[in-house]
Amino acid sequence: MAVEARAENTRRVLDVAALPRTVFGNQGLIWWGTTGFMVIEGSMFVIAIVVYFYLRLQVRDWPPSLPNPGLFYGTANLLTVIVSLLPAYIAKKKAEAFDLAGVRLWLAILVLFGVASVVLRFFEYFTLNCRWDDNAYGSIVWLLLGMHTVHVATDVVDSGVLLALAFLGPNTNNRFVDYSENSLYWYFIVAWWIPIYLTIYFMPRWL
Amino acid sequence: MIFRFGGDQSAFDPHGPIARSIATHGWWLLLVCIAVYFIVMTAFFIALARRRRETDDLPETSARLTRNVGIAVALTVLILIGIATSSVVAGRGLYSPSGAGAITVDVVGHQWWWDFQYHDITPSDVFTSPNELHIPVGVPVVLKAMSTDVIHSFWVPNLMGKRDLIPGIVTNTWIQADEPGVYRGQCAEFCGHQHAHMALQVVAEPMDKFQQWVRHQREPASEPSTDEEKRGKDVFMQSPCVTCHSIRGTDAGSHVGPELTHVGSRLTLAAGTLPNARGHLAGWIVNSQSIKPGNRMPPNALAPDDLQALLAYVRSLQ
Amino acid sequence: MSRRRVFVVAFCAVSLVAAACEREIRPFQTLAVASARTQKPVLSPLFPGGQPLPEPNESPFQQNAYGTAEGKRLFDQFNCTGCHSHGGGGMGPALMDDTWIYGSEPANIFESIVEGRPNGMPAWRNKIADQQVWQLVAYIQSMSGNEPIDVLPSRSDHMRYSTPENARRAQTPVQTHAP
Amino acid sequence: MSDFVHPIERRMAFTLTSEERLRRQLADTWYVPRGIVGWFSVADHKTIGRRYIITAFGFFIFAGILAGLMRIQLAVPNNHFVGPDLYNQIFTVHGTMMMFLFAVPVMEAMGVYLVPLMIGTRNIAFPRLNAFSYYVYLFGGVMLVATMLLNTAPDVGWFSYVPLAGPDYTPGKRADFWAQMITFTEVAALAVSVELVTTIFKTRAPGMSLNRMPLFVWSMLVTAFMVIFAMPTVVLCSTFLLLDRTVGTQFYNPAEGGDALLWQHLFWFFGHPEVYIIFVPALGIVSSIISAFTWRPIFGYPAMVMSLVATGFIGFGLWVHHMFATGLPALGLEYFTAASIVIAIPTGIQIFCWIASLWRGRPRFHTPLLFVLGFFAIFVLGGLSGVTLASVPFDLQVHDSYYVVAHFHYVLLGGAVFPLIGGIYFWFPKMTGRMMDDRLGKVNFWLFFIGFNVTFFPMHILGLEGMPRRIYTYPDSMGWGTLNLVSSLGALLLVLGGVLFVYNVVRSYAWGLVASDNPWGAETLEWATSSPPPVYNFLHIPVVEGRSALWNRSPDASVVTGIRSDVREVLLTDVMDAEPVTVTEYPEPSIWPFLCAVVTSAFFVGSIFTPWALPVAIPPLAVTLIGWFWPKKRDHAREMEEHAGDGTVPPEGRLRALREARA
Repeated sequence: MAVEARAENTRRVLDVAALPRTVFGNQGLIWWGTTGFMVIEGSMFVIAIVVYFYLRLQVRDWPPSLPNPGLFYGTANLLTVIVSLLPAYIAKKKAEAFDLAGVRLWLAILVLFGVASVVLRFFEYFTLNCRWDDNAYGSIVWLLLGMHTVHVATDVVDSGVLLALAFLGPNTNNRFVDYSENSLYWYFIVAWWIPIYLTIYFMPRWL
Repeated sequence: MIFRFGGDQSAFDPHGPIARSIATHGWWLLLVCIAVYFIVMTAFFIALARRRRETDDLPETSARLTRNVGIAVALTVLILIGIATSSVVAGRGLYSPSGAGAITVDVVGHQWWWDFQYHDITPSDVFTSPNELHIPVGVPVVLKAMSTDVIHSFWVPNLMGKRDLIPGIVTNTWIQADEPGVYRGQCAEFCGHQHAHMALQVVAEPMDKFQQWVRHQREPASEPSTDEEKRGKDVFMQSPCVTCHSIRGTDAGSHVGPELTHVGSRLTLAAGTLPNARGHLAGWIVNSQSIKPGNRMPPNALAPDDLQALLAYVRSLQ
Repeated sequence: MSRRRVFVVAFCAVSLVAAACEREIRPFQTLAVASARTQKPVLSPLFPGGQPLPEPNESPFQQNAYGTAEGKRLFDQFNCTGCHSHGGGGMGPALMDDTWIYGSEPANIFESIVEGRPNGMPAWRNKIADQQVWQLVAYIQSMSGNEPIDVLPSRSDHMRYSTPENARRAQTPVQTHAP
Repeated sequence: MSDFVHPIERRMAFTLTSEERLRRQLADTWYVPRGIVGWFSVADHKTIGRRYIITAFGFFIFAGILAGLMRIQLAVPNNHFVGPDLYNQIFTVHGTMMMFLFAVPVMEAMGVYLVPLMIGTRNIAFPRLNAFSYYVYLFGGVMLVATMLLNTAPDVGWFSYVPLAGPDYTPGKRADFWAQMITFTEVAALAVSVELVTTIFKTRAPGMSLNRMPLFVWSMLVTAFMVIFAMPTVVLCSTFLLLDRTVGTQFYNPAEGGDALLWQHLFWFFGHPEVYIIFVPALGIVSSIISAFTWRPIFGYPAMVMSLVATGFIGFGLWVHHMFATGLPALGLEYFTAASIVIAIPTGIQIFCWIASLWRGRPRFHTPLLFVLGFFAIFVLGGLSGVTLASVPFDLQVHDSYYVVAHFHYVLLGGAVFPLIGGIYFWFPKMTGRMMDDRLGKVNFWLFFIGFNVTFFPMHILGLEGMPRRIYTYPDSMGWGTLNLVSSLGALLLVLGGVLFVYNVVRSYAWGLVASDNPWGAETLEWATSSPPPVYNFLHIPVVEGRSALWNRSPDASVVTGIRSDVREVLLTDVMDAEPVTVTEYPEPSIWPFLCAVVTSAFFVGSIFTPWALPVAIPPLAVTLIGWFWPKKRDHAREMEEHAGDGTVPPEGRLRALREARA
């Protein structure tokens, strides 16, 4: 219209219409939320492990008057989750390539690994050879394992829901960001299992 | 004057080497801080009240301000370094006595009373003195701090700072009084219902009097002399008293509550709650819960004559 | 309808308050006045006849966390553990199981403590104040889980001797006959 | 980024009709839902922030009443007003509520309300999480109030030392409620911190690079990071406590390898940063007010920012100065003395910079500035008494005495609450569109200022006279009676001040003078929009040209276009320079976060009574979470036509399009 054409009614603008609506990694918000909670939970793990060593300093022999935890299920679990990094990685790549079929396939495989890990974890509790109320050692060991179990279980459920979404749709662009960040959280869980595994199963043998 | 820092528990009324070095250091701290406070406040009020000039927004003004702030920060740092150093200096010798301790006493915290256990090589000479710590004047006394239930904190402001009594942990500290006297202390870590009524007396005496006291404490309880006292002893032995309290030299040997072997000679009752007088003792025995609600001693409704007899006996335990 | 809802809400609130009060009150001197009954210093070893059974509702310590905890402390300090261990039993009968020889009512337990029982249980008359007896009664009931879950004690700051009271399965008392 | 697209700078015509159309469209896109369900679905940072602030002040009043009861009890020796059992509950709930349910939440609430406005965005990041955190916080606080009324309130002090707080010495459920209250408030605080960090890092208006961020936003950023690193510790140690009390774990049992000091280490590793978590946002408020009432930017911006960050770091290095009396090795103690003294330096720098700002500026003495000046007079004294406490020998005498009580009321009330009240007077026009009464405000200030000093200054002397804290009464012979009476009378003035404040708020809200957009002529972006701000905050997202967004704004300043107004689109910029990176979409209001909070709270309370609460809670929790994150069908349809519009690739054949883009 004529009115709009008049120069004095125009002003400088910064037009962002052309910016991409879908970005992966730390350019988007999901990454920041996920990372924020990974930092929080990470510092909880750090403190819990520090407490483990603090309690170890309180007594002469370790574990105090209890047998060492059995290695089998913990190690099996370690191997499982390490292998599961592969499907997680591929699922992430497929998501970033908007490859729905690939996401469905590898997310499903990831969920399977996750379930396997939870099942192995269930047996781990029986091979700890201690009760949470035996002594402080038992308490902190059960706490470490319990905290990590909660994380594994949560992310397995989470991945399961995402898998359902991948099949039910709608698979908007931003849904693929969720698929990709889901793998990021799984990396975090796997990465933390290594120090916790070493603490729970080898500190009693080494300290 | 409101700033007298008076009272029995003033940290600025020291009677021992530790408290004295802390008090000196403390005065310096306070003076420095008050000085700093007034300097900062002066600058602050000048900044508010000064007449505004046209030159205020010139860059050189900002430059001058930057310089002044820099100087202020530098001074702050210097003062803080001074404080840190003086604190470390004052802190020396706080933790262990210069010489060897004359004696060692276990300080045991209970809800809500103190037990001071005097050790000796001959087991029969070991004795305890509830709520009353006797020390010889002018010599350091080593204290082993421990607790049987919750965390308490041993604090006699005239003589020394705090030391927590923590269950499962035994720490050593020391105490010393320079002149004879009775110094009041109080539990300084919240320990439950009667934290407010958990006081103690430190009785500092010349060495010979102290030795005399120790010898007396080691003796078993005196036998009741009068009939009333004898009856009182029977009352004690056949009432709930005997289930918790011990009197050395009698059948009463339970250590649930404070030992009563020489209770008659003590200054206070119930951890500094009451002066040690017959009337207070009666009230305490009959219904201690009205005096110190929540303490561990149950009410004991005794027949009047039994109570009188019991009082006579307990008072006789000098 | 709405009035009904109001009523329900009010009822819940009241019961909540009641439960909380019963559990949390610290009845320091409730028994101070009434504590004379079993406590007469008896100067001759002869007892004049039996005592009337105290009413269980006299005790402010049933379903009361404070009383139960005090009872637990006294159970140690009065060396009940010497015979009953920590409820597992030894010279004396077990207290964490479901068998009760002399009755499981608070009044029965009170009497067992005050009057003593054959085969070794001493009479604590005049040795333990009523207030403390009632606290012991409350704890003894909790040993077999016969107190509300939120009143049962948890672990003590001692060496662990058995599963804490609040982790035990509640036993329904069974009255057996005196041996 | 390889496929990084730059925004286009050009000129564009605006007419009143187009502006009006935009305004209407934004208004119904960013609508705040109505009705009861709507009330619980709101996800707007202003509404939630306002509720947060009001709730926090509610708890402030409740805890203040408890403080009044304490002052009545202590006014005279051997008082029988309340017994030890009730008194212990009162001072525990007072401390707990002030620290966990008032101070920290109210500061984060100010952030929730102000940060998005100050950095020029439409809402806080993760708005649903924001709503969730509010309800969790609310329920946690209500739970603590309920325990107080049910005689089940914690009675072990606000730092609940074990073993006193352990299963053996606090029977019943009192300490369990304390431990769970911690979990409630920390979950809320952690969620808000993640939102704030993300909001500040990713959604700043174009041009607001980090070195142009307002100091208040800096202080909220530092606070959020401190929360993220400090609070996990207290969540963990209060969980240990709860487990010890309920399922018989042995963390704090020395007889079974546990340790009583473990609690103190963990608690104070959180507890000392906690003080700065409360105090750092107040510094931001002080800076905002000073710059607004001197009409000058704060002197030494870089130094101020550095000091804030330094405080955030050093704050984690001095927790042991709460444990000097425990008999830890002397060498370690001296290190912590040094650390505790070092933290005085950044604080000093800020004080001096503020004084310089006041010196250079032209102060206008309205109520907000008065409260800031009061902050100076009180906080400097509190800081100095803090320096004395850092010295081990002196601390051994005054630790856990009324000297400490005086100290932390000087730093927390003086250092945080005075600026906060000033901040309320300052931002009230922005939040409500009406000015607060300045004359009443001045009376209010003097009542607070005099009342505060009369109440708390004598406590220094009482402490030096050996009065320990947390005693429910004291014998006449100690000679503490006079000063305690004085202190209690001062508390009366504080109460009057509080009543006057509430009256002023209510009265001004109803009949106060209508406020313009920028009544104080302040510098930050929140004053660029109307008072109160529209639900969408800004009609056009502004482009920031300087550190003082409004004062350095050129007449022909640029604004952002190309953000859709028919869906909740928000511009994301990059962390350092706030260059536009992408446009993302915020979720609609939803009832699910509220339901999720209800389930979570039920679980927290239930777990106090039985561990079975966990398995019982998982299914409903999962349901609410899935409901929370479940996408809406219309997203897909919208995206189809959206991509028909703009230049980005359509949903199908993405791979092909991407390959072409790469080639």
